[in-house]
Amino acid sequence: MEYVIEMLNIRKEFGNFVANDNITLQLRKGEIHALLGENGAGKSTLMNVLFGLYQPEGGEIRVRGKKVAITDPNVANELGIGMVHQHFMLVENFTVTENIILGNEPTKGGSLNISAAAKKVAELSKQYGLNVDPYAKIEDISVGMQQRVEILKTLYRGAEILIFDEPTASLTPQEIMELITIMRKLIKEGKSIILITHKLQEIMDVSDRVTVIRKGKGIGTVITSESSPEELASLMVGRQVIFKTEKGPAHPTDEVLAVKDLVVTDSRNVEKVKGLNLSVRRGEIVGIAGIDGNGQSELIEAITGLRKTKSGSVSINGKDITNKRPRQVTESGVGHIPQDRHKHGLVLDFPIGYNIALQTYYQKPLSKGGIIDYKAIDRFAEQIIEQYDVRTQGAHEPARALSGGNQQKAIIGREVERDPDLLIAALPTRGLDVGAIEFIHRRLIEQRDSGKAVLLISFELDEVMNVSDRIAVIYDGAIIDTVKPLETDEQELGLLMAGHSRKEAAAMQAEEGDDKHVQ
Amino acid sequence: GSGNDDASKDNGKKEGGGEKTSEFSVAMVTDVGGIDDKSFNQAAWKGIKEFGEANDMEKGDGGYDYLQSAGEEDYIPNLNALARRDFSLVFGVGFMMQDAMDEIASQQKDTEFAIIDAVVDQPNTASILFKEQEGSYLAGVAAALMTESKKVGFVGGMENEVIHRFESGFVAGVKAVDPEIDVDVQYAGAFDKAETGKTMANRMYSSGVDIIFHAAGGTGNGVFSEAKERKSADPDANVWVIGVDSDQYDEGAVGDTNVTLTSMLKRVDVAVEDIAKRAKEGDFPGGETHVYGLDEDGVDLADSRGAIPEEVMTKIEDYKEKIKSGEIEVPEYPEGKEPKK
Amino acid sequence: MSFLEILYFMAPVSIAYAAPLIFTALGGVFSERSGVVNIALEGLMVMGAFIGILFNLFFYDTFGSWTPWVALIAAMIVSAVFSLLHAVASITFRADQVVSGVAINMLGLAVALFLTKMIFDKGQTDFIKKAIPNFNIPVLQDIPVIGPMLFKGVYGSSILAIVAAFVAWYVIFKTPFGLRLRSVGEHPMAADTMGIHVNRIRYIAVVISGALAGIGGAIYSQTMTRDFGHATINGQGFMALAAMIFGKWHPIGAMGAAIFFGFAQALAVVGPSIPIIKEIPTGYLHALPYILTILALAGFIGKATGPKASGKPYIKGSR
Amino acid sequence: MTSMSNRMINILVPVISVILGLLVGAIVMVVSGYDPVKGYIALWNGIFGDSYAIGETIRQITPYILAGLAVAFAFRTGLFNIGVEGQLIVGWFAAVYVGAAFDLPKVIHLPLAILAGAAAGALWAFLPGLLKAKMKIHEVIVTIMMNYVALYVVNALIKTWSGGGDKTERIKETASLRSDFLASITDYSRLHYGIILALLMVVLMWFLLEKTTTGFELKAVGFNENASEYAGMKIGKNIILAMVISGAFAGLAGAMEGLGTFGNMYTRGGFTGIGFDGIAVALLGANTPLGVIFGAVLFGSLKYGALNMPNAAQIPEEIVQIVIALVIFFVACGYAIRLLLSKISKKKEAK
Ligand SMILES: Nc1ncnc2c1ncn2[C@@H]1O[C@H](COP(=O)(O)OP(=O)(O)OP(=O)(O)O)[C@@H](O)[C@H]1O
Ligand SMILES: Nc1ncnc2c1ncn2[C@@H]1O[C@H](COP(=O)(O)OP(=O)(O)OP(=O)(O)O)[C@@H](O)[C@H]1O
Ligand SMILES: [Mg+2]
Ligand SMILES: [Mg+2]
Repeated sequence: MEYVIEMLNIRKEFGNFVANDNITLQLRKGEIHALLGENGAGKSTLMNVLFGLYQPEGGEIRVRGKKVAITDPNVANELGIGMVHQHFMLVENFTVTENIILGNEPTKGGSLNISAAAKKVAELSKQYGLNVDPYAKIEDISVGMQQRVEILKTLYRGAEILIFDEPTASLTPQEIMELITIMRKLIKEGKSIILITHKLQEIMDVSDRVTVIRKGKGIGTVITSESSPEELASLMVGRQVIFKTEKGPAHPTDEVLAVKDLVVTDSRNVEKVKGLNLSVRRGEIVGIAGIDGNGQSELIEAITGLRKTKSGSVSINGKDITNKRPRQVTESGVGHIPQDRHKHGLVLDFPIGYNIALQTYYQKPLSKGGIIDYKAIDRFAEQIIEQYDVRTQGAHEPARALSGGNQQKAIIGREVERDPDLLIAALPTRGLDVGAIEFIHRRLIEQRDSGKAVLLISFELDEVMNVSDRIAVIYDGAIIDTVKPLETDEQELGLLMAGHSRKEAAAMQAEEGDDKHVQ
Repeated sequence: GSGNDDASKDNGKKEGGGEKTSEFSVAMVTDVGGIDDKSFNQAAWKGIKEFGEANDMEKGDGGYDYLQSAGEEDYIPNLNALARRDFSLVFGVGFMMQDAMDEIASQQKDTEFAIIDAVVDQPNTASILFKEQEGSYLAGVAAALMTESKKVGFVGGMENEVIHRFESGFVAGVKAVDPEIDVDVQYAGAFDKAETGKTMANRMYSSGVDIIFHAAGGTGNGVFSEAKERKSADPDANVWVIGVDSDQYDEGAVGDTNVTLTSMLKRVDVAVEDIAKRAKEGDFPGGETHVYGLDEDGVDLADSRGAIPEEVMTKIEDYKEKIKSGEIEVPEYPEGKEPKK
Repeated sequence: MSFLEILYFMAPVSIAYAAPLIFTALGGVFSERSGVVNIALEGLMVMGAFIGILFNLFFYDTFGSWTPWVALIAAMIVSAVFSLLHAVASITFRADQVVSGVAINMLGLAVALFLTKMIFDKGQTDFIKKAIPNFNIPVLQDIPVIGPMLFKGVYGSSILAIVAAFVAWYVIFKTPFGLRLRSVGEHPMAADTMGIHVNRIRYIAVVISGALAGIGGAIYSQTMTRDFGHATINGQGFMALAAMIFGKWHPIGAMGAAIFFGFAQALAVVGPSIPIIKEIPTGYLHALPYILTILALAGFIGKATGPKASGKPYIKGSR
Repeated sequence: MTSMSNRMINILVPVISVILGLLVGAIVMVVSGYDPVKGYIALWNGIFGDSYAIGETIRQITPYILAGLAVAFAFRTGLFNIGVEGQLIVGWFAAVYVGAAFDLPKVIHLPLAILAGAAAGALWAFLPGLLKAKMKIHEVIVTIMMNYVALYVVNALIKTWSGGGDKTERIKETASLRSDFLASITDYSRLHYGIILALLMVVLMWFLLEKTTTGFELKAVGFNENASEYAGMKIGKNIILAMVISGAFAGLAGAMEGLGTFGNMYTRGGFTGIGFDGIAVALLGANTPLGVIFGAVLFGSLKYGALNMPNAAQIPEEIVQIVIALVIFFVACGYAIRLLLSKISKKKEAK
């Protein structure tokens, strides 16, 4: 069986920190090869080495049996290696087409031939069922669409070997399904894929083999069909992992968050939340299920004071906080794990310690009379890092240097430690490994059990089903229905999220012409 | 450390008024305009060089020399440096140096100082002023007699007392010949904005002015550029510039014609040589103020190279005599611009 | 002056004033679009102004009436080479781009003045015999109103500047190079993953900015002063920087801004013959152009944000 | 071990840069036929030669420290204050005005005059800050314009105040920073107490940025406005505050000139240049308070000491300027040297 890619005993250091320690990965032609590892295990680093962004300190790379030195992404491109990066490599204010052709642009008489390029892009996107608009600006399109643009970039360059670094982390279930079909198409076309994902089910569904790494060291490669999620998880974490988070019944008491007839517009002044009503009580976790772009972001931003509301009211513990400044909101007992950790969650150039103090730096004991006590901040940070198992070289390391998962843990630690009456968790487990997910889910439930109200926004049906006590389905800016996890199933939920009423849903499920794909 | 000691030694000597190097030596400090500003700095240096060469002195210590000032903060160190190098006479050029000169003169009591364009009241300092208004008056007369459009212009750099003397003299001269002629006066606010000078000249020429007198240093370059542009576009164009400080004939060259009518000379060199000579001979006019006007050859008109016909020149000569004889008293300040205090 | 006279006067003057700024600002656009802050425009302009005069003086006999134009090319080349200093420092040596710029500004002036001293043995060069001419455009100049405003006494350099602005627009927004240039200034890592030589593009951009600033300087000295001295270029480079930002890093915008500056300057000059402005005492009138600019910004220009990666050296593999 | 060598490198880099700059400067001198040894001896003496030189050098460094702080402080909040020049000019005027117009006991007069300078600078920076905060108008262009406005408006004010004259009245003794003591120990140099104020301001900036919640917020906003807003900070307030503080530093630099070096103010034909040099000073010092001292000492010494090169070694002004520019340039290119050093030290470790 021939290997298209062989990475042998790769070693990569950052300063005196070893991110990859003798890792070996062999990719067969035509296979989907999963790369599994905890947050910070070194997956992205390994792939960046393969793509020529990092130069390894040791080991060798063979492409189709030939030893190569990938000194530059050019070289990777020439070798037919394409990569879809964990953090997208897209120029925000360029159009889809511009981003795709960048680097080898078709020209007519010296000037860009956009129309021709756009046509080719459209064809490709049709061929692989990506349906992207060649003329759309990146900053205006959904994350899922951006994802597909990244894929198109590699295809446009005729890549034979595709690297997907956590492609599904930021996708909605629908989008994930589409992506999987796309990957299958690609394999049919004779391409080979390395897939990084934390979602074991996906690995089981699509991959042929799995290479597992732990804390920078290669653990080994297993054949998917001969393995199981449980085995993979324990290989990756080095211990047993419980999947379905155990939790007792909820005992909701008095109301904490009350949203009444809320109307919110987005930055383009389009109404995104249209007269929404929502109530979260102490001792319960309310999950908001919905497809991306149905007003979730605007709802959160309105509650937390990051966006002005048009009409309606928001109150915490009966106190009206409509259009109050973010700090007033936080101080009235709201904790917020933001959806975009790089944009809102962290000051990437600050030490992780400062970031952990970002909400409380001005309060005792971290500061007195306007003077900050940095020792206290360090102590506090160390404690969070300890408790929330943030993998970092210390409180003074810049947040930027942490892996995505660990950045998220730090944020959650920061917000939960303030022990707010209402904890808003927006996509809290995006990009996290199973261990971390399990950990965070437990924290959310702890909050609930200690009599706090928790509002969970997630695109992951199983997450919503597992963690919430009540599920509020949001569609087109309004809560169209509220269901109990035990009284529904993913399919019904899916239909509700698509805007059908519960009756319709029941009807559609009854008739056996069940179409798996939810439109 | 040791540097400290010999410094205090050196200074002690000065305070103690110990005898100086027998040889007479002279030096100057430029203002921010720099040594070759085509204006008073350059003229002063010319005077010092000629004096030095005349008395076969060497450039450098014990002979003649100059120091440039990059900014106002350099005046004092520069004056001080020259005093410490035991120059017998040190010139400070420009009214901007007034305070600096005052401070140093009071410290370096046995060095002789002289300042151009300002008055410093110190026993060891001679103050040199010029009657720019007298020379400008003649420029005004010339302009008035030469203008065909009965419109003439004045472009000033920054508004200060010296430039005001140029303006007031020029206007007075024009009016003396023909009160009907109107004088278009405008200030650029700086001595280094050629583009503004050019635009102003452009405006004036477009509005019918045919002769512009500039007292604007580098800004005046723009005035010349505009005149030359018009001249080269149309050789018959009747546009003239009257130069300032030094003979600006070269600036006016356009092909084989020239737009420079004449220049108002400010003979700083004459004054400098004069004071230097007196200092060398031992009757340095310390504490006095010397005002150089037409009578002292401190100001004058440059040779017009035929641009001004003979009969006009003779008329101008008459006015010159009247001023010298004191029959005409040229106002120092433009109307409405007399200092309030 | 009547209103129309004022217009006839101000329009050409504004454009003439703008020409050097347009070229230099375009240079700024190229450099900053590629992510390299170029505060060195001033120094590059000085070089251009000096070389323009120098060449004009020495080669008048060779090129005759074409001299000023050839001089522009000479200035362009020398300033381009000179700008490599800024490129090496801020791209290869990852120097702080602003400090490097400040150093270039000091160096440019010092070198130019030093050479002037060496060659002419005085503080300023001789006067050039042949400056950039202005002329009336036949036919067009006879169009009522527009004619006298736009087509009388036009400088070749002004036409060149306006053409250059449109060419720059074409290059930056319509060619592969432009696409790469902008990508490098917005998201260098993305560009790098697409196989674009980030640093090479930036080098080229900086060199272009040098070339354009050189032309700008040479136009200024060959129209406004006709000689070169320490005060020939003073602040125009920074005004060009302002024009670039005013124009939101867009070639046409920069051109508009430069022309606006020219307009404001001209307004201050004709001020004494304009009703309201007449009232302003001269002292304060000098500040008018700059106050007008601020008002214009606050009034109808508003928000402007530069290229995202501007000012940051590109370091591989840094997150 | 490595951290040790890192600290070493951090100290070595600027030193080596300066030396390199001087070396290339020497080459320039040789090529143009001057004696670099004589030249640099003159430079050295110009800076440290005697108590007078030392006094004047310190005097020259003082405004550079403050101008550097002004630029650095703005940069730390993500703002480019290129308007220090103008803020300095208005500060100078305001300080002189208060210093001359009132009769007060020194304990009140001097502080009042200094504060006036700071306030004027702060006011001049407030407008760009406001426009940036409220309308997102780029501060660079506004501050450039404000420089010219300051220049011409102050000139006009001096005229009006002095009744058509070219300079203001001299400040009263009670408002002066100069002292007979300092003059006597430095052989009549213009060294004044401003240096102490400047150093105090260095400490103040350090304290503000590194110790206070305000500094924490300013830095956060400088790095990431979205996250700062999320964390409840007021973006607009911080931007304006940063500009105002920066302007106050600049205004103080002006006050140093007005109350220390000159004691009055002349109408100006152009800018002082201190404000623009302040940009380099700040960035050479990596926008840290201590770094600013380094940058200011470098700039101030070179600038003042250079005066002595034509004086004592007959080296023309222009060459001196070239040398200064080269030094700045090489210090800016510190990274190259850093690279070299770290390679060397790596080799050492390998052995
Ligand atoms: N440029 C860098 N500089 C310093 N440290 C880095 C850098 N890039 C990665 N690291 C460190 O190397 C380790 C591996 O990072 P990497 O991003 O490869 O992890 P990962 O497996 O992709 O994690 P995740 O699943 O969260 O994406 C992490 O501890 C991270 O902090
Ligand atoms: N046009 C040029 N003129 C002079 N030197 C250049 C030029 N282009 C590139 N260089 C030098 O060669 C180096 C590598 O150039 P290149 O274009 O490969 O940059 P890059 O590809 O972005 O960087 P890397 O090669 O590390 O990815 C640059 O850092 C620069 O120092
Ligand atoms: Mg990763
Ligand atoms: Mg490359």
